[in-house]
Amino acid sequence: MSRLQKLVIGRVSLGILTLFVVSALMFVGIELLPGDLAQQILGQSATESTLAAFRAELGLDQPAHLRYLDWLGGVLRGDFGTSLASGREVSELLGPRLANTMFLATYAAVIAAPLAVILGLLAALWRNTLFDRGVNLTALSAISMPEFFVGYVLILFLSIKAGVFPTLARIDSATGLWDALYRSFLPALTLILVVVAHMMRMTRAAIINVLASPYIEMARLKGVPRWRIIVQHALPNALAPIVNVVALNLAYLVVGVVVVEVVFSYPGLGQLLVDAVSSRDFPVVQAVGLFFAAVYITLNVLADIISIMSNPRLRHGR
Amino acid sequence: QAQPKKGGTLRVGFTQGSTSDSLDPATFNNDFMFASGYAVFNTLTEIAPDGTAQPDLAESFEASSDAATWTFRLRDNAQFSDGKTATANDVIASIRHHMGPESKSGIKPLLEQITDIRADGDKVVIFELAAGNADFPFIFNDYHLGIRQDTGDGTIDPNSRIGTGGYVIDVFEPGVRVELTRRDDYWKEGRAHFDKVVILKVGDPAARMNALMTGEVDLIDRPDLKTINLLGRAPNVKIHTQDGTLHYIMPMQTNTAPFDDMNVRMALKYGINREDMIEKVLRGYGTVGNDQPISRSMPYYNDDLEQITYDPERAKYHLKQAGLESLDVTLSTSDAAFSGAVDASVLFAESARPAGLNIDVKREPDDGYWSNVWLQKPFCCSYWGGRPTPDLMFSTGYAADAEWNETKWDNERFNELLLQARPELDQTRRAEMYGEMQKIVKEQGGALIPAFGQYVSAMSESVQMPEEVSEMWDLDSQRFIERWWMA
Amino acid sequence: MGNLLNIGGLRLEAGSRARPNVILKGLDLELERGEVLGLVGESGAGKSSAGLAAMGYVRDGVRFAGGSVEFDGAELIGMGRGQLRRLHGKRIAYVAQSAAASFNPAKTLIDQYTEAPRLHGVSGRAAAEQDAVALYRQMQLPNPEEIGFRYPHQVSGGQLQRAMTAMAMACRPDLIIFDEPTTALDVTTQIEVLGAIRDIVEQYDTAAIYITHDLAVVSQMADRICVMKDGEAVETAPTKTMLDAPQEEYTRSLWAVRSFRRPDAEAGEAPALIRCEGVSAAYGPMTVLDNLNFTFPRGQTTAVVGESGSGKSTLARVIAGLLPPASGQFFWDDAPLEPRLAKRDPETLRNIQMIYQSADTSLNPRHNIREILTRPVRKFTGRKGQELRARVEELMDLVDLDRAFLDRKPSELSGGQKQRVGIARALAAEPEFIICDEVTSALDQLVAEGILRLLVRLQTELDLTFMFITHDLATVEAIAHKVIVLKNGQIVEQGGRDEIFCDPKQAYTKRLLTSVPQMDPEWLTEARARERALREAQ
Amino acid sequence: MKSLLKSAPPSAIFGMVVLAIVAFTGIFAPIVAPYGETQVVGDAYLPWSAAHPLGTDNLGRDMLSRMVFGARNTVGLALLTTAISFSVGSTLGMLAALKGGWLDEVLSRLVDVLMAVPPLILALMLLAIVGPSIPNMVGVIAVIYVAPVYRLSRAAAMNVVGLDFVEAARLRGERTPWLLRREILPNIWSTLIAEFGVRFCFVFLFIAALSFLGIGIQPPTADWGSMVKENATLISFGDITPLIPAAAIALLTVAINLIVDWMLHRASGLKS
Ligand code: HEM
Ligand SMILES: Nc1ncnc2c1ncn2[C@@H]1O[C@H](COP(=O)(O)OP(=O)(O)OP(=O)(O)O)[C@@H](O)[C@H]1O
Ligand SMILES: Nc1ncnc2c1ncn2[C@@H]1O[C@H](COP(=O)(O)OP(=O)(O)OP(=O)(O)O)[C@@H](O)[C@H]1O
Ligand SMILES: [Mg+2]
Ligand SMILES: [Mg+2]
Repeated sequence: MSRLQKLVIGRVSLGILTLFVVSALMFVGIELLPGDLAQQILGQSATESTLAAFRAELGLDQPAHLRYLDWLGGVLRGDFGTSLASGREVSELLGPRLANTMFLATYAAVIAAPLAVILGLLAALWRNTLFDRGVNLTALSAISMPEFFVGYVLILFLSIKAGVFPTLARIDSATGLWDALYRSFLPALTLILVVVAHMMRMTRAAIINVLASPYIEMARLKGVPRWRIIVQHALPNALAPIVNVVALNLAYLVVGVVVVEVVFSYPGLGQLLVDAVSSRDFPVVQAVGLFFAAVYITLNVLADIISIMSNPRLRHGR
Repeated sequence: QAQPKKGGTLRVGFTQGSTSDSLDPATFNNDFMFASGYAVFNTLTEIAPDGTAQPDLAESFEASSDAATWTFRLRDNAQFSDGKTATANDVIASIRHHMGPESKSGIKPLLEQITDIRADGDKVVIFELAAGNADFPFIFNDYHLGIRQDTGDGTIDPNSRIGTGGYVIDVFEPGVRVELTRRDDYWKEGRAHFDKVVILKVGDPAARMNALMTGEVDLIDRPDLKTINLLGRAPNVKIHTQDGTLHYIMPMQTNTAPFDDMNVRMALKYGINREDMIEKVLRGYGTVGNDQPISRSMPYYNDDLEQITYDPERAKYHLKQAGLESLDVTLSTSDAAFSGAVDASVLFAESARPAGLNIDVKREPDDGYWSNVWLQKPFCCSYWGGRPTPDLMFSTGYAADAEWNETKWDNERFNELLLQARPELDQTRRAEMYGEMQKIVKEQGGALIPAFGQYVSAMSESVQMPEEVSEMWDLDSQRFIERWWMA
Repeated sequence: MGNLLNIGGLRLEAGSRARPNVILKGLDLELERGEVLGLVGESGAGKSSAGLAAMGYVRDGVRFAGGSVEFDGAELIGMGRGQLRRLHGKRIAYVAQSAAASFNPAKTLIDQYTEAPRLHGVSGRAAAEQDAVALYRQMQLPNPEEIGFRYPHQVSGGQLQRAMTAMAMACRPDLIIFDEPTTALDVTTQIEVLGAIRDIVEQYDTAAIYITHDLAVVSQMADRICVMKDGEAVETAPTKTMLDAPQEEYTRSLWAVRSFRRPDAEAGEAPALIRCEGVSAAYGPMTVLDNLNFTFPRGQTTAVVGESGSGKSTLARVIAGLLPPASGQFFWDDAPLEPRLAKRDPETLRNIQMIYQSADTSLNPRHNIREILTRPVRKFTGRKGQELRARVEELMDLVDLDRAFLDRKPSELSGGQKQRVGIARALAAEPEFIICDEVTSALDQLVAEGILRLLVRLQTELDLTFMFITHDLATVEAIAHKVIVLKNGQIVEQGGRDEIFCDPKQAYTKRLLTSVPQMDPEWLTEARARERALREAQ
Repeated sequence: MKSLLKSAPPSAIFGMVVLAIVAFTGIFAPIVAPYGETQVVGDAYLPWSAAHPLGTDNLGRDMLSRMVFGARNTVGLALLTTAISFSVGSTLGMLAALKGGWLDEVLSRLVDVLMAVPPLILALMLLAIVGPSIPNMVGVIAVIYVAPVYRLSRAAAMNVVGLDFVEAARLRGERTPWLLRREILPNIWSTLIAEFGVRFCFVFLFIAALSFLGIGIQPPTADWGSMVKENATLISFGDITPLIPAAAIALLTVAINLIVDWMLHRASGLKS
């Protein structure tokens, strides 16, 4: 087994281990939540005996660790159980929302990531020029605005004033691709504004950091043009930090969009999770939480692997 | 007023609705399901704009002289969407679904008075009650009690979409949307005008209002009161308000010091500036409360009672009567009690201070407010909505043995009247008794009810409704889908 | 035909325009075609800046403030960026000090080789690759066909430096600037690189500026030498003249450094302060020191020499207690020495002190000198208040530092001054034994000599025992009583200084000794001949 | 220090001025504010006037006074939260870098786990467990942000622990607290400060997001995040009221970032 394979396998297995720990942690968290589902559904007027009967029906009378193991066993067989609150299959509940969340995340990512890297490169290339300062200040302002505020302002200008885009990002399985792209343009734009800034600033910083290296001076003294220095000499060496930041932001596009979902009433996973937490619907919370953690971990592992791949020291042993 | 007209699609943006919603009527607990339920399933009775119970799926109902036996006769022409005609067995199965030890339904406690249900032929259902109850037909307006089909063994399929209502469900995505299409063969004349209805859950108030302004929806509930005037000015948008049974209350537990002293209670009642609260918390969309829970829109409302007003001097006077110079009390509050409760408490504290009443506003956690604070703390915030009759209101919230007796209220005369009025079929006698009960609660009780809220909604100009609407709940008591139309 | 390069009155400035920091104060240089000019001088004299300026290039923050740089008749100062770019790499090439840092780690050697020829339209990729292989062969790189396809980290430092020289030759430039191309290499590799550079420059008759601070090296390479100090040329003359008859005071002092010898070099018999019996040490599974036996005589200097990676620093760490030995035992005055630092009593901690190679990393940049010295004095000697202050000042006197420096941060001191602070810090503990790990190799020679003199003086005054780690044999010769030669974690040879220097028993020791550059211009030729003979003999 | 300020570019000076103003109003809020934090001074939504320079809010409280107290609450809480997560995170991070071995391994894995749960979700759950009081919110957010701070300070400290002066201090027999406080901390200070700025903004926006979801700072406490939220529906009508607190948030974060940029620039300048 090569060193590279070992590194990659090490990262992946660590990721899987983390996933397990996260699921256990979330379970403990749900256990600690005050109040329970039975009470939630039956309301204040329920008598102790009805409560007890209902708990037994839901399996809530089992000891916590048994329920966890039971759940874990199910997950390993691909069965996420049924929602306690609505009695429906968790996978059925998750399916359309998952698709929506992934759609929005992909939409935003496909635009944001290349845009951020290109802007970052340009800002690094023309650093300390008016362009650089302008882009930087815009980025800073975008970072500094609460997300919901950005969303509302976009709605004001693009929906209410200009009437170009709808304010409700309603999509479902029947919506065609173009229509879906059109309807979810505003939430995607909000997300793009939020993540581009960070990725772009990091790209710029990483590139500029590398530009101080002696091999960049060497390249200049070989008569290599500036854009080629940035793209050919600096970018490959700045890839690791850039990829890491991009991964972090892409993960954010999947797991951190609750606020945007609320503003545009977008039926995504975030709202589902918030609903499930407030109704103590533990199988749903677990499933969504697990998915979120998996996204985060996968993207990070991918970023690590890309960093490893982009580093010839690790790719080729001595 | 234009005549109702068929056609059009109504798109609604609703505040409530949750992923855990299901079609099982026992689980209904939010507006989204109430409105959808009423559109698809009929109930035996409905509450008319004048506050009375009228036959709906039932053609008629009548009581025995002691009001303990009720006979409901069903319509002959009411068909389910699968073509079957509604029968007495369907009704019995639908009602039994909420009864019995297994039931988790919210209506269960109210059905406990029923000792027997039986069918008399295909079309007649007879209820035997443990004791006389003149208000019994009101119960059947409840959204839980939409009539479903008997599956043959005396039970219903809780997730069945087959009802006798004016609409059928095309799409049901819990917590997201429901899409309804009108039945052309609906049995009821002059109802169900929209061709299609789409209800979307739009939780964020700003998003709801934006969607209305951009024409993405035609009707929204609960617009943000702060900006509603601005919303009303938008082209093609109108605001609809209706009085209701919704009221806000700060219950004082009458068995706990210092609230066991009636003068202390009176001091606090005079120490709150009700107009200011309506102005600032309800943004004008409310009417002053008079410390008793029966609203103008309900039957037997007593309008002879003198309105209590903000009067720091009177408050001081009562305080002195209680032998106190000043009073320190803690008011437990949270926006979980009702939205704006914290603001209302803060305003209360501000207005009470000049009277020597020092109210310490204590914010309690939202989570668990209803289990840890309400009914536990001697002075807190709470609200009540939609009880169709004084009897239901008083017996759930003011009867000495009621579980939700927030004020720990135990008044001999009141308890006596409550029992007497319930089976009384003579309307004048009933009105007298309920009038007296309202007076007792107002003048002696621990309920500080500063305001009744109005139900506010906003819609495009093209949405039309009858001149009179039912005021028990929001949006024509959530029956707007069947009752309203598009211009 | 005029000179290839004419630099006249060149002035470079950095910092604010109002109060500029002048880097070059009117430098004049000229260079004929095919000529090699050596630039020598202490660190910071402006050598690199001059070399880069010859390419019409300044580093970020530096600017041309006057004078002219004329290359083949064209003025470079103020030339357009595109025009300059067409010169760079094609007609003027650059070889940097550290090839390891100057090769892009993400690209193969040959990719980087072919970049300039392709960009300048000199040749296509295939042709350039062939050319590269030919040059690699000429540079005597192993596996010339294959080595180009490796990444920089897969190639040793000496080989990289040769590959970089080859890369500079790719477009057959008229002028190459070599900026200290061998300083980072150890003596044995240095010979190979120097030889390769000299061959290639001679073969293509390329003009070159060769920058170094090592006089012996420059005397091998240059036709003419220019000595610089503080941004000015002190003296310029043909190599032979410069070596034999330096005119300027400064130049003479540079030359004189090389003759420093400690006065009392005779190693008398002395009892062992530290005795080492069968010590081995390892980092994880990797054994770095293998069964060492030796003594450090009390009051004397024992030099530990060996090539990079031979385990010299590791030995120091083991003695200091930072790395407990895997086996074996040290004795202090014949009493067993506790191997683990955490278990050592304060007395032992006090008695063994260490001075580090790099003053930059061994002094906390956030503390001022007073804090750096006060802490050990208080901790080890328990002095307080006035007494403490007095002792700290006394320490400054001891290492010939102005007391005014006490309130400065390390970054405000020169390299030599920082090293003196390091020494003072060691002395603060009033130890008996001091480990000096490459204490002079980061300093230039004038300064290094000052440090050596100081150490010798302190040793006699305070009766200290030194363990002196270095790879510079000239330094060993100057101050050691006893020498231990390490190779791959084993002792190759040990004995008195004269014994080792005059009569080395082992081939390895001999090779080390002959690899040290000498001022004789013929030394490189002879040394390479010897190397070749040695290799053929094997 | 004086020369430091002199060397600052205009952008950083702007940042520092804004920061100073906010700090001043926050610290002296009761003196600066014309009215009390929750005092009802008039009708709701009074227009701007001499008596109420920014008008009044929905309850008839003075907007300017709310902004001033909001500075104190919002900034103070964010500051407190960030400070806690920094003191815990950086101590643990440095400790892990210094000690290595199992301690490092355990802490690092723990932090991995913590970071794998989306922060907003983690906050929602933790706050649901402990209840949304202000001390709880501070604690929960601090715990969430310990993780990234740990990672950063560990990485930064890793670069320092290998340096000779740390070894020299160890040879002197210095104990761990001294090594952390005197040898390592001063050398990763600039990195930490820069990160502190960034984190501070993040915490700030995070609290605003929590307030938006209704579990952040609760009324009647004035805070900029919930003030934006309370008035958010006004945006759709082009009313600028919600812009005031939003602009304050944006201005402060931009200001801090300008300072951070400058410090990063200086730090990188010193390195090369
Ligand atoms: C040289 C400059 C920078 C480097 C190397 C850098 C590096 C990083 C890295 C590696 C992360 C992810 C690690 C973690 O949170 O554990 C991160 C997160 C972050 N950075 Fe930067 N950063 C730099 C500059 C900035 C600047 C100037 C800003 C602000 C405007 C910024 C804002 C953030 C934010 C907000 C996060 C948090 C993301 C999150 O926790 O989800 N960074 N940075
Ligand atoms: N980019 C720069 N900005 C400001 N000052 C600089 C810059 N580069 C070099 N200097 C200063 O210019 C002077 C000469 O530097 P230069 O690198 O030319 O010296 P050198 O003789 O090559 O020294 P060394 O032997 O250490 O390489 C030094 O004092 C240095 O601090
Ligand atoms: N902390 C460490 N962990 C693992 N290996 C190490 C460590 N430090 C040094 N080594 C390895 O141990 C060997 C000896 O290193 P040491 O630093 O003792 O060499 P040295 O003789 O001092 O070399 P130099 O002249 O380059 O300083 C080298 O191969 C080195 O790579
Ligand atoms: Mg140099
Ligand atoms: Mg070493």
